[in-house]
Amino acid sequence: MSAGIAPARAREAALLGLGAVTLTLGAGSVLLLLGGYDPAAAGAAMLRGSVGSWNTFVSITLVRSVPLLFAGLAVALAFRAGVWNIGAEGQLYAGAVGGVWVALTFTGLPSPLLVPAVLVASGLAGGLWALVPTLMRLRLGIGEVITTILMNFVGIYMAAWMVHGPLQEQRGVFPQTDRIIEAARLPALIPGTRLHIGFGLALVIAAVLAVMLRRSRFGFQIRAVGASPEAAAVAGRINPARVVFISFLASGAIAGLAGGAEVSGLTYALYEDLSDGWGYTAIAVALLGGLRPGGVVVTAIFFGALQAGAGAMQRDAGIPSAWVDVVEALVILAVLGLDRVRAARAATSTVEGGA
Amino acid sequence: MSDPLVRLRGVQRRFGRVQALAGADLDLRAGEVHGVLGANGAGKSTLFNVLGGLLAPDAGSVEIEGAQIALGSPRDAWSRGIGLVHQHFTLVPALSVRENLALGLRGRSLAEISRVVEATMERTGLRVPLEASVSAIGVGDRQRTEILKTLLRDPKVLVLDEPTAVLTPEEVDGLFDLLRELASEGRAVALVAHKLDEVLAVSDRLTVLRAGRTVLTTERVGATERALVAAMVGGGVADEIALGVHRMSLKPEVPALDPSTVVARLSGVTGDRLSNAALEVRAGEVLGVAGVEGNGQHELALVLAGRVRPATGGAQVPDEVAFIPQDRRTEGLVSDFDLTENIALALSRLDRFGAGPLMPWSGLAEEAERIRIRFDVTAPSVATLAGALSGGNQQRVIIGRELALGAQMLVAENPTRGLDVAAAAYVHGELARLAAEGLAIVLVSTDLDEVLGLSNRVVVMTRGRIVEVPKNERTREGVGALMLTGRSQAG
Amino acid sequence: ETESTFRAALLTSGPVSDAGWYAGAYDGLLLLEDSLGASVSHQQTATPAEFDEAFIAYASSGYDIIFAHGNEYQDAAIRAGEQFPDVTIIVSGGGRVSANVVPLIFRLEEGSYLAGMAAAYMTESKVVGMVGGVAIPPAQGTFVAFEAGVHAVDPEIEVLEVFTGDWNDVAAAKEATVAQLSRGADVIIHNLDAASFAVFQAVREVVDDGAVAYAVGMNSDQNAVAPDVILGSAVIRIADAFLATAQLWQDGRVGGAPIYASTEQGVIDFVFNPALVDRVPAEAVDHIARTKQAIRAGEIEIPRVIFVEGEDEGR
Amino acid sequence: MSQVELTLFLESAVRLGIPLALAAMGETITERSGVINIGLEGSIIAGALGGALGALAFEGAGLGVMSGAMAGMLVGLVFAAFAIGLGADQIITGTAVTIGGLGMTGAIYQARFGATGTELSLPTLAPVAIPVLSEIPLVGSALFAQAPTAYFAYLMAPIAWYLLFKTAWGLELRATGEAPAAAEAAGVRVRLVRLVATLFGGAMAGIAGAHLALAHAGTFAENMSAGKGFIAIAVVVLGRWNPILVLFAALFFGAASALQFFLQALAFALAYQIFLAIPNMQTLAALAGWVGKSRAPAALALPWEPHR
Ligand SMILES: Nc1ncnc2c1ncn2[C@@H]1O[C@H](COP(=O)(O)OP(=O)(O)OP(=O)(O)O)[C@@H](O)[C@H]1O
Ligand SMILES: Nc1ncnc2c1ncn2[C@@H]1O[C@H](COP(=O)(O)OP(=O)(O)OP(=O)(O)O)[C@@H](O)[C@H]1O
Ligand SMILES: [Mg+2]
Ligand SMILES: [Mg+2]
Repeated sequence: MSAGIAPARAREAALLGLGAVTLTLGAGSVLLLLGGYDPAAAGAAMLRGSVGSWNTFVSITLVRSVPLLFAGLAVALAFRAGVWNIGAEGQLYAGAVGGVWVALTFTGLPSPLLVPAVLVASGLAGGLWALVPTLMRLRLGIGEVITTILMNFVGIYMAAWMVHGPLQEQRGVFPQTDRIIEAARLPALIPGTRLHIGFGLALVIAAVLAVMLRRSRFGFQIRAVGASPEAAAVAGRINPARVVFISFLASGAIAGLAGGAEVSGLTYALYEDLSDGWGYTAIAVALLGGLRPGGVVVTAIFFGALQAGAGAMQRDAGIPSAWVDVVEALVILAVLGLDRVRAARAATSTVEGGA
Repeated sequence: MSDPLVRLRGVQRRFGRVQALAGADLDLRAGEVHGVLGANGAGKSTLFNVLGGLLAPDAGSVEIEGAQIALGSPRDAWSRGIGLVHQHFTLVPALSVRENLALGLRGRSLAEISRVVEATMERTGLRVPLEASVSAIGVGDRQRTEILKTLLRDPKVLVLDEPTAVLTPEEVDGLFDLLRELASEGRAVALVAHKLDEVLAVSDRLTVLRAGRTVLTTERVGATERALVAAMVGGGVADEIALGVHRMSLKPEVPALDPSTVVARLSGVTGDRLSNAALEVRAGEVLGVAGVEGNGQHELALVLAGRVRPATGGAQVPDEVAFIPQDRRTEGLVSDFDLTENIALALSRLDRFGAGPLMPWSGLAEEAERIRIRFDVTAPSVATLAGALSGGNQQRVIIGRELALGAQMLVAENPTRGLDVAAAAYVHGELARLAAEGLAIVLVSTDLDEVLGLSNRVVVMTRGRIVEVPKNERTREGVGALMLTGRSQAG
Repeated sequence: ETESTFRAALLTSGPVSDAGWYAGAYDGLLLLEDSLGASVSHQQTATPAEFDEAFIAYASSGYDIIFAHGNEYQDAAIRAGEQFPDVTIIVSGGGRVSANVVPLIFRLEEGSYLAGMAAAYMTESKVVGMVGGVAIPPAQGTFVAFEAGVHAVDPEIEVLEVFTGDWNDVAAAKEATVAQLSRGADVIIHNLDAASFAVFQAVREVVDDGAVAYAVGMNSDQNAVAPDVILGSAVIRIADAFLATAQLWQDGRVGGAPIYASTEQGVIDFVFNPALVDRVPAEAVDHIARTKQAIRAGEIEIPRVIFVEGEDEGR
Repeated sequence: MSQVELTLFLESAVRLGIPLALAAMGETITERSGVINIGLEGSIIAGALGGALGALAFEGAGLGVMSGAMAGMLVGLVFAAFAIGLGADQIITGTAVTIGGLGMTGAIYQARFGATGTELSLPTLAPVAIPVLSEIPLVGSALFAQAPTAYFAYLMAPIAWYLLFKTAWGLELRATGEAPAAAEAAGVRVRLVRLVATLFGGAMAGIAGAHLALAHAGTFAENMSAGKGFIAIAVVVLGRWNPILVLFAALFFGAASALQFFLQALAFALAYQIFLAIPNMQTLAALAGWVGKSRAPAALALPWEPHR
């Protein structure tokens, strides 16, 4: 609904948003107090554990943000094209399997070849995982929301089967693959930290997507098809099916990189439960980032910080994991409230307004 | 004289930086039909959206039957007896016509509603296919459904925002009879329309808005078209041509039947509302296509414009065809795109903006600005979202864009629908000029005056077939008969 | 203010409120606090991405001993062990050993072997079942031993096995149990976390319908959970094992070799449900008690899944 | 499969399908109003805890189910406050509500029963065999010897269908989900309708959770909802946003899930992870086979603010 709103109403909305922020944070503090925990200590631990020092920020927050960054960009790209890819989770697992398979198989390759091969394989695997819902949408007209959700579950079980079966570590006892060799591991982006070049790759992809969406012809076609397939076809003579096909597969590939970067940059082996629903969190990341690559970078780092802070809250403030989840949820809700404030302010200060 | 049913005073409303209403006044009296005029973007729809409870005014007062009130929602307005037929359809496409009619009528059983619907259709002569899904019916049926939906609630004040654009001449006549009858029952009726003759024919009083202000309110008696147009466009700009062109009769000669001038040719095109359709379009002619909504004109337009490939039959059309589609809000424009982007939608393909993988944004923005000024689009800048434009201004953007395409052929469906008088005149003038320069133009329109006034040749579509109208039958009556029977009176 | 003697941390991959595997570890951590005056901290990790991070965080902020309660931590533990030579990491069920990274192996097979014997004595249908969560080596090990225990009593008995893929999915566990009951099984052992309740519930439902069937508890003493249907439990006293390990570590005797926790220390056990034990033939009770002694004395070899790198046959 | 096994398989299919049916039926109504509540998982887990605590407090499973419904609705209210009240993005709100629901239930459970949890023994919802009907060969016991919540689901399907397609309220609801601007122009209170639909969805998800706790497990465990909220959302699509078809879709998914355990129990020599993926793959195949083009409500997930 693009409706410019009158300044008075925008102010009301802004107040409402501020009220929501205050209420959520207040509710969080009261809940923590009731649970017998110190909200101030919790908040301090959260901040210290996420942005307390440069090393913390780089080695924990940014590291945590990498899979969200890839998956968030994947979701943003798809959504911009009007493709409701809820399947980043499955594509991530497929990418992890593809990447780890190459890393374990082509051990003779030198690192400058093997590392790119691992990433390419994870991208291909993620794209392949997206192919099924893509074809079901384009050939059979079946909405991708359901097919991608189902493919998520299949992907998770496929990865589980891999670590119990074909890709299980040599001795065949633990549900994990062998560790991948050094040559297959992503080098550090900033020496002395845990941050690997996956982060850099994600930033590059974000930049490419940003330029593509804003400046390129194909990016314009993506936005047109996403905003109105009819107008794109009739007024723009664009073939929506082609645009959907390419952006869906590209989205799957980028989500696949999330899995590939995780195993080759961080865990060095494939395990079950590689992702904690990041493919779903990525949807929130993408939307909160306004479906803009730059926005996704910011929100992915924000969510990375949230997760980093959550770990520290448990370790340093003794707050149990369940409570940490509550705090996380409240922080997201508070940010939503702030977002409403921002939107309302934007509406008062621009011509177009538009929500 | 009794108190007016509705008294609007000093109504102001701003959208971001656009002051849509800057102090508009309007009285609607019981028993009158009140015509409301104004150029595109003057604020007519905004004013009635305030009365309908959809928009809250920033300042000013709304009085109904002498009592000052604040309308919080359309529901409030309904309950005060205000019925609004919107300029843009407010129907639910996925629901049936019957369901749309019943929507919001709480407290009556569905059977009871059905009885009232039947009775109202009977009384008003507005017939709609009740069981059809709204997504499957044409704009004419949609317009009738909108009007019926409002009448079902038995409003004391009935407001119709440009209801006539998509109706056939007979239906317009029927609607006006109905409006007069409703007024005579003691209701107040307000009507927004751009065709002065229509408005003058039905109204008792007239109000003109300009740039968000009421600039003239007058009795019908004594009002001249010229004075009204002067009030609408402000001062001396209104001249005879602005009025004359609208009802002109160009009747240029048919260009020579030279096969080399054939720009597009259809033969035996069948499928999707077209049956064995055959047609030739030649350079330099305006080919008028008349017909009752839903007889295949839209499908024909899509095939001619190269947007749809026919299932069977041959269609030779140029690579690039300028196209003004029927539904500007879904097919013509992307509401969430700004003007530059909407213009880029069609024009970025052109070589003159340069090749390569990047969008030539600077050239496109200049072109957009040129179109905005040339077609006098009321928008603060080319960075305005298309969805925020008034209906007429949206149409101007599309026309400007398609004409800039420089194609060999233009297919236009109801190109002046929603345009104010001056703009419609301008577009008609452009079409005539471009045809004279050699452009092939297919003009699909429900406005018979427009078809007859501009076309060199006229065809009629009935049930997917194309019948050419003989020269001597190119009159309202002749074409009207053909539209209904599919047969020419002579043949 | 008492100066704490040392700092201990616990990592788990699941909630400690499961009244089972993770709860036992958390109890162990609290026991270290109470008995040894340790200052303690716990983190629940959700993904492998957090493993290194958690180890580094604990090691670099001065924790002395880290209990990583699951084999999934083993690779990250080795890495952290190299980076922080002063810290000691105990990996429950782990498979890799270094100077300061040590697997703590629970010989739960010994308990589940005894449970298998009990099941064999009680089954009338000569079919018994096993319902597992995720097929990790320790879980598979308990099932292998259970089957061996069953066959030690009666080699003719059929043993069914099913994994639901999820330690906590109660619906899946319930259906898996029902499927086995429907195939005639009348004694069901599980290796699950929170979902184990669904196994008891499923058994209870057929018992309420008049059938004779039993469930066997696992990991902790679950006899009180469903006293009407649980025959007995194969128990790990995890907290005791943690305490014993911490004491070993205080004595400087931890490093370079796995630590085994078994019936020998009383960490592993099989305990009959006192509410139902009178239904068990005296001969069976006696046989199981004798077998327990024999295992303790190392006279009986319990089949098990060997998963520690370079593990020998000894203990 | 033998006759007996087939019967048992069908029973198991229905048992597994019921919680999905309850949650998906509620979500159907919610989505029909234009709101996609992916916080459903949060309502389910809240319903499970609410059901367990209620059953303990009131010493009865029936009141436990009521408490579960209330708890699910409460979570739905939090979702609605942001997604409908503030007009915040529904997907982000739903994500937060899922995380918060899972966390809050864990926190409450630990506060009530201690950090390491307890071995709860709850009054359970025992299956009730309906005379005559449950005697029907093969399907009788599967359908009519179930927990009372199953009968509630059977009843709700036609009731929800009737409400949705045959009443003025249902018409307003569908219009709201298809074209809120048009609905508002016709006098419908869009946000009120959406609020009611969301609360209904939350309550149904709560009942699904209570069913898990009281009819399935006889206890509460953290995270016991195990992703059922997401599957329920898929079931809504499979059932084409039609409560009756949704019931069948849920039973279909239940059957596919039941099959995996029977295949495993029959000791097919396949890795069990492949069995676990079967229901999802079967559903994909079913979609390819029969659903064809079904369309979501046009305004699904779009926030709505009155023009004003
Ligand atoms: N929702 C909106 N957001 C921003 N601007 C708007 C919005 N609605 C209307 N406007 C602007 O307000 C002005 C008045 O628009 P309105 O629709 O009332 O004109 P109108 O007189 O009905 O024109 P038309 O004859 O073209 O229908 C226009 O400049 C339009 O662009
Ligand atoms: N090499 C590393 N690899 C990964 N993580 C590290 C590394 N070094 C430090 N960290 C993490 O970063 C956190 C902060 O490290 P750093 O020592 O730089 O911070 P600091 O400024 O000293 O803060 P503090 O005073 O809280 O220790 C550590 O607690 C640890 O979790
Ligand atoms: Mg208007
Ligand atoms: Mg430090």
